[in-house]
Amino acid sequence: MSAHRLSGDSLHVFRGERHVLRGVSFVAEGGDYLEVTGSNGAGKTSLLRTIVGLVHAESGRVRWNGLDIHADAGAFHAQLAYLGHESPLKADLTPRENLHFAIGIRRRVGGDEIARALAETGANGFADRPVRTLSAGQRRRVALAGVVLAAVPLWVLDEPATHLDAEGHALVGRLVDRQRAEGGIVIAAVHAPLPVAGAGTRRIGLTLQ
Amino acid sequence: MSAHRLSGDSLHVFRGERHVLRGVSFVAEGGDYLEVTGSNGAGKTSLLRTIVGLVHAESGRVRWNGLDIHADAGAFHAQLAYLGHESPLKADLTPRENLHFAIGIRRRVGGDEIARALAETGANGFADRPVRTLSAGQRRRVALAGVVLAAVPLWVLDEPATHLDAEGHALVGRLVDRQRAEGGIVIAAVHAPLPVAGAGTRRIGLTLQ
Amino acid sequence: MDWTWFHRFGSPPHLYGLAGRLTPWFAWPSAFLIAAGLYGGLVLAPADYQQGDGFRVIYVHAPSAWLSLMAYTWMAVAAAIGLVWRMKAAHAAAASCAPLGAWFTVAALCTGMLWGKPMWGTYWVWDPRLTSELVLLFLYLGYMGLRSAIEDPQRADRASAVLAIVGVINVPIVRYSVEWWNSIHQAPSVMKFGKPSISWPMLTPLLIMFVGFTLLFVALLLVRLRGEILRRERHARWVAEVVAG
Amino acid sequence: MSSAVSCARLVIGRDLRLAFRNRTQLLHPLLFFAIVTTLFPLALTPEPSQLRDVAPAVLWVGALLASLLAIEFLFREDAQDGTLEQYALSGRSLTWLLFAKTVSHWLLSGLPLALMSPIVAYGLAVSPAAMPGIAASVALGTIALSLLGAISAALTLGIRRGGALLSLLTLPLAVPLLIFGAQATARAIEGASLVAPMYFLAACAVLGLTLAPLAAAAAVRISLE
Amino acid sequence: MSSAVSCARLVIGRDLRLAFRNRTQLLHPLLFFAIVTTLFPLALTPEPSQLRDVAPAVLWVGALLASLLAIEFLFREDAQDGTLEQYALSGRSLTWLLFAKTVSHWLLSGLPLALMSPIVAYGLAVSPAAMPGIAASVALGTIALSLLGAISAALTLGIRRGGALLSLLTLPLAVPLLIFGAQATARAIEGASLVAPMYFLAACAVLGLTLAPLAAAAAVRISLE
Amino acid sequence: MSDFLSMGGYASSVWPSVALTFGIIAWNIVAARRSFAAARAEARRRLAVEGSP
Ligand code: HEM
Ligand SMILES: Nc1ncnc2c1ncn2[C@@H]1O[C@H](COP(=O)(O)OP(=O)(O)OP(=O)(O)O)[C@@H](O)[C@H]1O
Ligand SMILES: Nc1ncnc2c1ncn2[C@@H]1O[C@H](COP(=O)(O)OP(=O)(O)OP(=O)(O)O)[C@@H](O)[C@H]1O
Ligand SMILES: [Mg+2]
Ligand SMILES: [Mg+2]
Repeated sequence: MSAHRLSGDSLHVFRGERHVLRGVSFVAEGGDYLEVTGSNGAGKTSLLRTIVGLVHAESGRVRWNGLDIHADAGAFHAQLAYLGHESPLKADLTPRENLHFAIGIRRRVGGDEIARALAETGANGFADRPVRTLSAGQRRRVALAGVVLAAVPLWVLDEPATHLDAEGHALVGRLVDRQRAEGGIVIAAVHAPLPVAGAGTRRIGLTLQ
Repeated sequence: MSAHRLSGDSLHVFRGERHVLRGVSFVAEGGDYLEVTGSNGAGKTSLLRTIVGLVHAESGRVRWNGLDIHADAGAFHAQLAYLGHESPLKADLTPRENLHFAIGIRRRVGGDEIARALAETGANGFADRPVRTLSAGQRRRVALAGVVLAAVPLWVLDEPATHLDAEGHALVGRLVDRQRAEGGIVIAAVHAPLPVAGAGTRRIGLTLQ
Repeated sequence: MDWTWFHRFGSPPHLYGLAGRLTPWFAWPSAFLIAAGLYGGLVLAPADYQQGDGFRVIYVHAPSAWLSLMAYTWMAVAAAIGLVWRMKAAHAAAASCAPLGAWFTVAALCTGMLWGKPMWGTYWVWDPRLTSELVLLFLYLGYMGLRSAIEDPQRADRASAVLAIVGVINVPIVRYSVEWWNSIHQAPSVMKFGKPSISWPMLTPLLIMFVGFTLLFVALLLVRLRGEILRRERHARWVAEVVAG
Repeated sequence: MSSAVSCARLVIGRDLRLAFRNRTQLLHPLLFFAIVTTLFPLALTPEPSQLRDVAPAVLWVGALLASLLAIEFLFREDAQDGTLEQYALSGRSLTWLLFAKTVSHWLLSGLPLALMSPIVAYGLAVSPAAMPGIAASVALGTIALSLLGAISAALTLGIRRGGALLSLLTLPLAVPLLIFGAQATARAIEGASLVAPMYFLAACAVLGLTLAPLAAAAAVRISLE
Repeated sequence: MSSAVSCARLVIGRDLRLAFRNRTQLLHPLLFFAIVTTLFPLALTPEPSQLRDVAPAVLWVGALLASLLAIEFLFREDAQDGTLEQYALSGRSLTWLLFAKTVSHWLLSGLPLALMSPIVAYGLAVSPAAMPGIAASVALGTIALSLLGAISAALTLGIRRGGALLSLLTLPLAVPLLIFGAQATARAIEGASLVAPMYFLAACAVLGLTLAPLAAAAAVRISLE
Repeated sequence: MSDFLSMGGYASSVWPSVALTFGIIAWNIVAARRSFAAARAEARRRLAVEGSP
């Protein structure tokens, strides 16, 4: 896996009328964990959505391996997994089915691989119940399994540990560390720091505008 | 304010086919903070919803001041504020309007009182923007202002500090302490303990069934 | 090819100033032409040999109907430009077209109905042209509804642009419905290839009205456009300078 | 504690405020009504005499569907964002709160539909003399319809894609309203007396007023479980 | 990496699985169609000859509304639970994925409606000889309708109560489909040749197939911003 | 003059049409200017509140 590099230079982002990000710059390279912090409303979610290309910056650009992400959005997205505030799951399908259909459109994935990811995120106890009947934290675990299964170099996670118990926090830390060890990049917006290995952690602190 | 008392005795609760709570009992009196903990899926949300009367226990009963809560549900609910996983806000209304309409059906409430509650929860900076444009944490703060404004003795809060920043955690702790000081009872499901004063804290630890 | 003129034209401060300067150049001639056309149409033109003086409704009806179609076309073109080149000024122009077009559609419908009562004995029949003009009104309303339903101006611009482009298909339907289906409505007598089929004394005031209405439309568009540009550029430095002055 | 009346006023006030905030959304039932009733002459025939014959049916089916469209949202948003849960836990009579919501629904859909029905009727070649009778019958019929719809809306709350199920539950029950409403309209067009069908519509409305809020409250409680 | 075709198969498979999981929901458009088309004879007249005259209009307005009802859900749930966001970030062509979704929508609504239209037509006193023509025209018309609806559904995604706006946006553009569809049905009933209106419906479908997914993808991207 | 006003018996269509059209034109002029003025006032207010960007 060649070393990847994600960078943003002096991003200015508006949400509606608000100038939310004023000149945010960052660089992350293979093996880095970029921790985005800031008080409520500081613009963490906005920054992450700009990085994945769902929000367009008013000025400044995000580059993936040197290329503007909007230049070839498809290729960039194929290397990216995004997890927002809400877990993207179909309430009527089981976790297993959810992952089958969600990952299937990215790559061919086998049932055993899905089972392994579910086991890893502690979700195998309820892999075959409709998501509708799961608790908030159980859903989050299934969504995390989806991120793992995407098998892509870049993870962008918005408060990945919401609704998770203490063991779940540790799990997220472990997953992040493994992804970095494999040369991937993880960007996460968090309120409480994730329990990750110290080296290679960079921070962006956003302040309320 | 007479001293209140909430108790549950050997509650058995089923969700769908699952026997989620097996004989949970508790007592809380005026000034108590009851902390419900447990891993994901242990049944915290189910317990809280049973306490407020939205879920019916298979056996066992919840008593408010000695009376079964289902005996006079209206009177019980008039003394209760419940905050679930999601913040109950209208996306098209502003926080101020949301509180006006939500609290108004419980009691007559003035604009200054709403303003004070919003200021207290750090929500006055965005009190007049549609809720749709608020960040996850900002919404939670508005929802908390609603709990404060209800001015009732019993608070039942499901992960009240989700999406809140460090300052927001402290805020929740302060609110809980004030409510207890006024003789109220607070029940909260949490993953990380709230920063409340030590005395008068009781715990229910639920285990995964 | 040199595209700088295009971008200069599309730059909001430039367009804002230009629109301000151009407005009177459209407004006054239009007032003059409309007054002249009205005098010519209501007083000078001879009565129609079939419809008597009733035909004089044409001097307000046909130009309104024409504008209702032109406004939609311009709106769709501006929207397409805005969508493709992410040009705010073009979106602002599209947004300005909609209310004007909707009002002239209303004018065409109402004057047509008033005309229809003496000519066809009823205010309304389900004729293809009448119906498609009504559909045009619905399209305008849908466009404005979509726009107002989306809070964020950028998103509103782009979503409504898609709709404007899709809906443009209705314009040729309105225009040519008279020829495609047999309709009781008047076939084009002015705007057709070759020789117009009505007499010059009747036609001249009508042509004057067409030009006058078009200029009026442009003048109104420019005024609205400036407002829309200000709304989109509120946070720009040049707006502060312009507004403070 | 505020009184029951001021509490209902607040619920209605909130719904009206929300509706006027999205001003265009106020127009939706009206436009839907206008569009559906426009589709018919297009698909059928522009012949006035034939249009006049189908006018009662087109008018009432259109009004029924337009009102139904709006009913879908009667409780849905409130259920999704937790407002309904808060209503149920407010210590107030849920029946009363839901009744207030139904009133605001009628004000925002039934009343405008009734006011608009004469225009639509004109398009269907109905003579102006019949208009007052038509408007009155639609106004009365939509009251019963709103109340009926409230029950179905509450019943379909917990269900995904409730919208479709909602029409399924409501339409069969609305058949008597449709038959008598269309009959009232047909009589208005002929210039005959409306008393009999109007009496029936009024009876339906009164029955609905007494029973529907109770049923709706029970259904909402079930959906919250 | 899986191919584009297998990817579309997956999207369609998921939608079908979801639909069959809530089996009753599959029936909704059909039942709505059945109910709307029965309301008419009830409100109108049981006279067969008159019913036969209004049959094309009733059939097509019913099919249009039923299909529209289903279109509302084409993207809405996927938008709410974040699936659409994931599609947009999947590195796959969003146009293609949305096209696949539209296909599954047609399979779940247009096709059943077409298969059911002969039954409804029979209820409207249409002779059996006309049935194949009617079914074919409904099948063709609903293809274009699903594609058109996909654009409106995508446009109204970010919007509360988008459902009402959706019908407002779609119905005016669906007018030509209605006119030609009703014309085809009327000709089938008379025993005349369907070629001209069918040709037009096919042209609409082809136009829709090439343009609609593009427009829908643009609209979805905008709604996600 | 009254001949002119009666429009050969078509007064009831010609004059309302003309009045309506010019009413709509007048309203559009007012509305366009108002919309511009509103945008300008809004920008001014923002400037007063937030200061120069
Ligand atoms: C509600 C009723 C009516 C509507 C919606 C309507 C709509 C239109 C439209 C859309 C145009 C096209 C303008 C263009 O192609 O540039 C037009 C033009 C015209 N209409 Fe009407 N119309 C109505 C009633 C009438 C009536 C009753 C008459 C006269 C008997 C009439 C006579 C004309 C004439 C003479 C033109 C100009 C045609 C030309 O030279 O291009 N209209 N109308
Ligand atoms: N509607 C339901 N039908 C069936 N089972 C359910 C339903 N709701 C919850 N459960 C199950 O009941 C158990 C308890 O769920 P509950 O939501 O109370 O957990 P929780 O302690 O709040 O978890 P979390 O920390 O994730 O919020 C879980 O195993 C869950 O899967
Ligand atoms: N659609 C929108 N329109 C207008 N303003 C918005 C919109 N979305 C977000 N904002 C504003 O932008 C700012 C940043 O929001 P964002 O969601 O990025 O914050 P955040 O850092 O993720 O906060 P949290 O910790 O609460 O999740 C906030 O002040 C918010 O109110
Ligand atoms: Mg956030
Ligand atoms: Mg929980």
